[in-house]
Amino acid sequence: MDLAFTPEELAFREEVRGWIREHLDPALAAKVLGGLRLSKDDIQGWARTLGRQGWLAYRWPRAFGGPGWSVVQQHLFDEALAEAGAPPILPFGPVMVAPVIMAFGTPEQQRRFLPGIASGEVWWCQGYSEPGSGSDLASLRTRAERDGDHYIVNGQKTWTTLAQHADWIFCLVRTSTEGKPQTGISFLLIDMTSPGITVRPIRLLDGEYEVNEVWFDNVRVPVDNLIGEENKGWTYAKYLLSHERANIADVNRAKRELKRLKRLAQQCGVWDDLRLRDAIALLEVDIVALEMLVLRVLAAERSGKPALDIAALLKIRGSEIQQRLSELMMLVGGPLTLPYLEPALEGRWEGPYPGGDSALAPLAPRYFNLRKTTIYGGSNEVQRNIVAQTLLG
Amino acid sequence: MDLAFTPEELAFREEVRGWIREHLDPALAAKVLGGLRLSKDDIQGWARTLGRQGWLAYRWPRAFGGPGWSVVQQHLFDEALAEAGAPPILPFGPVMVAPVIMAFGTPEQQRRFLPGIASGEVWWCQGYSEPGSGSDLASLRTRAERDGDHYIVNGQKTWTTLAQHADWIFCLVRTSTEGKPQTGISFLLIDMTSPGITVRPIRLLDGEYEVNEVWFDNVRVPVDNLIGEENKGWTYAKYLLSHERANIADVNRAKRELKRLKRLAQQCGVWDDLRLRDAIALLEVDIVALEMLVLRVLAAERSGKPALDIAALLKIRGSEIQQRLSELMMLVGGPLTLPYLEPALEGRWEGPYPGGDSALAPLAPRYFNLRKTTIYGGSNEVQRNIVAQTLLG
Amino acid sequence: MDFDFSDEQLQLRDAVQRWAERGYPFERRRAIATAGGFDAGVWRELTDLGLPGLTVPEAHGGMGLGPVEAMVVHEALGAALLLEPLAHAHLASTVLQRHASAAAQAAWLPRLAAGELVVLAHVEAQARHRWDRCHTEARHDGQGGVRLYGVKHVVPAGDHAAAWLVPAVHEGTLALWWVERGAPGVRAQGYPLQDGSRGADLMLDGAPATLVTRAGEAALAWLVDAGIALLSAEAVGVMDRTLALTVDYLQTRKQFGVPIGSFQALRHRVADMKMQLELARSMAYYATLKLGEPEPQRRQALARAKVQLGQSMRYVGQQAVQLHGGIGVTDEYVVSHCFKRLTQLELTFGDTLHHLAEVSARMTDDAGVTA
Amino acid sequence: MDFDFSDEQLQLRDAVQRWAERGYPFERRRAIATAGGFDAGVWRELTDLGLPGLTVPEAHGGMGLGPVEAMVVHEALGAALLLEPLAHAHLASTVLQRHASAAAQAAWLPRLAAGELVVLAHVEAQARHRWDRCHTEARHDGQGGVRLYGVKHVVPAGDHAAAWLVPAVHEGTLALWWVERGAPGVRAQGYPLQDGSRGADLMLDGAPATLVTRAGEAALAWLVDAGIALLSAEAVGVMDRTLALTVDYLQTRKQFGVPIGSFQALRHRVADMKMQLELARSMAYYATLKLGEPEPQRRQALARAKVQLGQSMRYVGQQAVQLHGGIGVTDEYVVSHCFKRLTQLELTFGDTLHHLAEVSARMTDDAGVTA
Repeated sequence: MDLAFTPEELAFREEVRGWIREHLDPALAAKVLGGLRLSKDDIQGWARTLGRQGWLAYRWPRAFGGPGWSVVQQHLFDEALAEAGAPPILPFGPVMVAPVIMAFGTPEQQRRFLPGIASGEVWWCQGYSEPGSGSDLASLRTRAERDGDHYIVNGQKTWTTLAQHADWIFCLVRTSTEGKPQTGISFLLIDMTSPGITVRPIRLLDGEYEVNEVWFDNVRVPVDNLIGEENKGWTYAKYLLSHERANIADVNRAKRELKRLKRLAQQCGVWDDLRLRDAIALLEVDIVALEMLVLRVLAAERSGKPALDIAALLKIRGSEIQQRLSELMMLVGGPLTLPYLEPALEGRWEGPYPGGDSALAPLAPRYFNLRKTTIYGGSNEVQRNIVAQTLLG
Repeated sequence: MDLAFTPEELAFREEVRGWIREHLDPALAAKVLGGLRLSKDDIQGWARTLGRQGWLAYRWPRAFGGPGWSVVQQHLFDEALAEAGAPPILPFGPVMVAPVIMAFGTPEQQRRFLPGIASGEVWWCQGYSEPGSGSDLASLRTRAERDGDHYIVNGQKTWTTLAQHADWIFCLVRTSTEGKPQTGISFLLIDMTSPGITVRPIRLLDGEYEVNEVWFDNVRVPVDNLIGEENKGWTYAKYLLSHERANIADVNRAKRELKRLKRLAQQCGVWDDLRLRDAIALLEVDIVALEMLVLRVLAAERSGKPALDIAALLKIRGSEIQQRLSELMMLVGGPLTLPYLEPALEGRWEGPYPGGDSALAPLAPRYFNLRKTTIYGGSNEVQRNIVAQTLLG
Repeated sequence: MDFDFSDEQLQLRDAVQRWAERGYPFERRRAIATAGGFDAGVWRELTDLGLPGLTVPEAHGGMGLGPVEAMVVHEALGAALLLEPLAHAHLASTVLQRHASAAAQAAWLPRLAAGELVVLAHVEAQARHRWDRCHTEARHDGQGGVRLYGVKHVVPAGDHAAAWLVPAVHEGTLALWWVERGAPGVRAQGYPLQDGSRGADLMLDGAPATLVTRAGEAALAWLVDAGIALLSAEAVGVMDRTLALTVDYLQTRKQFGVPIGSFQALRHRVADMKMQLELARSMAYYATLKLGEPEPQRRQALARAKVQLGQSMRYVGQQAVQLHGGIGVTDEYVVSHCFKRLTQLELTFGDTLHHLAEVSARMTDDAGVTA
Repeated sequence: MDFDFSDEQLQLRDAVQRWAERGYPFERRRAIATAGGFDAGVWRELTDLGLPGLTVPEAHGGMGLGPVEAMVVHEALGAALLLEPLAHAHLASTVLQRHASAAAQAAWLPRLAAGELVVLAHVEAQARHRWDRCHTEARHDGQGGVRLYGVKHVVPAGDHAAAWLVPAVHEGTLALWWVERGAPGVRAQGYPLQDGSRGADLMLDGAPATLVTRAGEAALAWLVDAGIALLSAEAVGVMDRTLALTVDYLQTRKQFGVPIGSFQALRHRVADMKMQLELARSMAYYATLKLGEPEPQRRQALARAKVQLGQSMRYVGQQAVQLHGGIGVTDEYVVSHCFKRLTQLELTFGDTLHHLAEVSARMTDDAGVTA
């Protein structure tokens, strides 16, 4: 039993920290650290920078062009990115569709799709949810009918994150209505420039356009874009869901945001207010406990022993902590978080800001926005069902 | 809209307060206010004192020998009893079985049973729960078979509060196994001295003997002791359950216990500890809000308008507040609440007490004991089911 | 002890509800929010209903009604998610009646009754919820007048107001002042607030001001307490609607072939929302009925009320969004607007921790509503 | 970074578990509790396993093991709800090794390893969780010795101990002393504690004492932190058993014709219990692995651990009782004993609010386990 990283791991961390310092634009980092809205270019520019270094696909094995890092190295890299204020790496390409392509795609599909993901050139989005199927994913109705070398896709997806920028979408589609709902689902990759696709961004409660409705109207998709076997898509989707583990807790970002909360408390003159301070202290304990939980999972993975089956716990706790962080930031900011000034949310505010500190501008919108974290990716209610199922059957 | 009591109501309160001051033994009140264990004589002696004044049955209409007080007067009387440290009035006779006898009993039954309840001479207990039927009361299996002028009762009841002192028990028994479980249940009054009854007190986690198992082995019960019609007992039980309203919250006792908590905080030197003080303040708000909820129910009842259908909310909130009060008292007491000294729990401690203050002795046992409040009388989970049913169907 | 509304109060409520249902549907509210957050047409309609003058004495052209009627009105308007700051009309009316000279009342109250918008401008930088930390100064102008210097923030519809009630320190004492729109040295810079309503910075650079009262601390204490009472009523209206929306959604939305309202974990959450709503409603009554008490008891009571309301608003708002799932975080559906409104109300006139500190500091040996 | 146990550690755990299962069933524990809360026979069996000497160096007759081994042992004994205060043997061993002279160690450590019971006596009246508020005095007896005057409370199995470690103020400084059983002026008055274990008042009226260390504050700080680490491990054992009992009950108990473990609201409660258990386990590891850090980091870490453990113990204990229903509040069934044990541990070595205050006071700009 040991809490320390090895000297090699620590040296690795210093190396990646140094590289990030050299390559991350301080203005961009300031946007991230200040909780400002990021543009498509902010996100993709940084993805390309990482891609050029071979680090965008930092969880991939060497065989597919990844750096072949250990799970601990991956964690340390993620920590270094988070603490430096690097824009988030969108998971849809490198973390979600890529492992499925690696595991179930043909060599041809792997050659065709993986390089664009690893380089950050191709923007992917995820077509799972539908208006009628949220937690009950298997009830999805978007259908793909075979027509020669193509599937004809018709239906509607929703909550499709950043689809408005996407080049490709990976979709669960219904190819059969026989048997259980799960058995007739296929996993299809679709070019977003295909005729018949309509994307409508949905305005969220914080004013951002982060998710979309995506309609498919007789969209022709080459059968070459089918992953694995027809009607086996549910298996691949489950593989994908089980693939993400420790990172689901997002603890490195929580640590960074805790520091930000503490800075804000100092700025707002409440660092010595015992009540708010205790609330922050309690959250600090929560975050340390979450990090220990994550480190236990990593260590178990590294030692090759059966991994702790607590991904659902990480999702629940991580999301609740993110929400609480944003809630406390807003409370620390107080009534001066109430002005809703869009330019300030994008770092474009000029002139005096109400109350003098435009750092308060993103606090309430972020609090609003993060309500999503206990809803998406399998709501926390679904996660609690999973935990209970493991224990109680 | 008005928050004030009428001058008549206030005069009434002064009158009952005066009477209680005259009749309540200060040593007994000190036991109650200090959270000490009460003996059978403590409880029954006080019940008889009230009975002599005609106030034990203080919720009864004049027609049955009650004082005919308004719901507000009843509340004020209850408040006066609580604040003075009067021993609790056990509900089983005057509050539970009596209204059923009034509503569904024959005039002969009313003459036979009500006076003993009103005078405090006859101790009643409630035979509802069975080992296999807790929240699912209708699954009860204790059976009563007709044999001439008698029922022969066989079976087992459990969680029977203070049955070890009881003269009579009112029971739900199964008289038919046809139809739905609810339809074959009858409401039977049984003399506890009947041959074939065995009572075994159950030791609870705080060391007290408050509930019992009661076995019926071919107990002969005259059919005259059947209330209402055979197989209609479920209706009467539901009537009983719906009868208690505002008092279910026990807010007057919560107010008294809040004062005690504050006294303890002063005694233990933590009245100026901001953290504990804030916890007490939050509980003070909870209790004020609960009292307002109770007053709304009372006012609605008094004005003859349809009563607010929030008995379940009162039960949930009242029990949670009782638990929190006892929890905070224990935390205020700190490590010196850990000695478990039975004589001190009964007010019989002599000599120096560990840490010097035997007022701390009952705090942890009370905290343990009050875990029952969210379990009995329809667990809080069942209460939440009821609230949800009202809203969602 | 009586919590029934009189027939007149019920008629008033019905009239306001009727207007809200016909005159203030969600689509109109959305259009107003998009256009900036304040609509003069709506304000005229409210004036036609007599609402800005609700608590103005009849002698001054108002309806001469009291805090219970104000509660009834604000609960109904809360359910409509009204953007326009009607509460401030009542705050102005009552503070003038309590603190201004008869002459000043005769000059100003009829204007309120006639629908001129007057709002309190008391939020400053570096003060958070401490209204007594006032940096705005009132200085003699050497010509017998007084001029104000300072900046106030988050002033409700502040750039649409005809006048502002402004706390400012004069000769070391906090006093309350009346500042007229259009006067020199007055500038209001409007902006939208989180809930879609309108706010403004009020910049005072030698703005001529008329004294309302030298007892600024007492007047502000009143304004905050009366503001909490109105806000509580409004919040109950919002929460009532929020719960109804949630119940409706759970009954309608199906997953796994059944309405999600059949899942026990969600049902219990709804039960807890109902609990928070009824506790909040109880404390909204308490807040309103305690407004007439002497200052220490009033402050204690209103602080208690805000602590309950703050907790209830947070729980009901957050759970409503959660139970709605994805649709709950969109701008398109009404429930997120309820949530944002509740959040904004939580931060208004002191947040939960602020008032918990007040309850904690003012705690006595006593307990309960009735001693 | 590694959270695996070595083969030796696993063997140690298995040995202790085997003893607990065979040698310490619930019935024996109940009998011991009824008889007073401490059993010399059990202590001998623990001694036969080498456990009191677990952390005593081999040179002094012990097993020479460290905090991780102690954690493993205490988790296993926690699950058995051990009444006997084995933790204090380790506290005594480590504090002597850190603070006592070589001669003192040579005198005392072998006695610990041989199974003599030595316990810390640090709880005083009017101090709650503040161990530094010490009113026990150490005075020169005029014959080159020192004698103690004062009373300590809730001393674990204090009337069965062969010696006590006693903080007392000497010439204005808090120091730590060794007091022998049977010495004049020493009296121990035993009584049961809430969880069925044994406590005692230790009355010192001129009791001859040998100095352990003049650095009493540092020694006590160590004892509290090391105590928290052991307590955390023990608590994880208790909670593990508590959750298992609850899961078993929910799978077995039927209401409305189905196991109550099929009700979603109860299932989610179990999921939350599991969450609290795993967070607590994580922080028990953290507590143990941080014991070797310099004082400020150690104190910060152990305070954090106790805050998590305190919350977890309260939640798991309360919910286990609630989910058991009536059977959960009886003395007859084991789960209420788990609950009481968890409650007692929450109040031991500082409660949650006490340590939250420590975390709050020691908070820096930093965050997390790894910087």
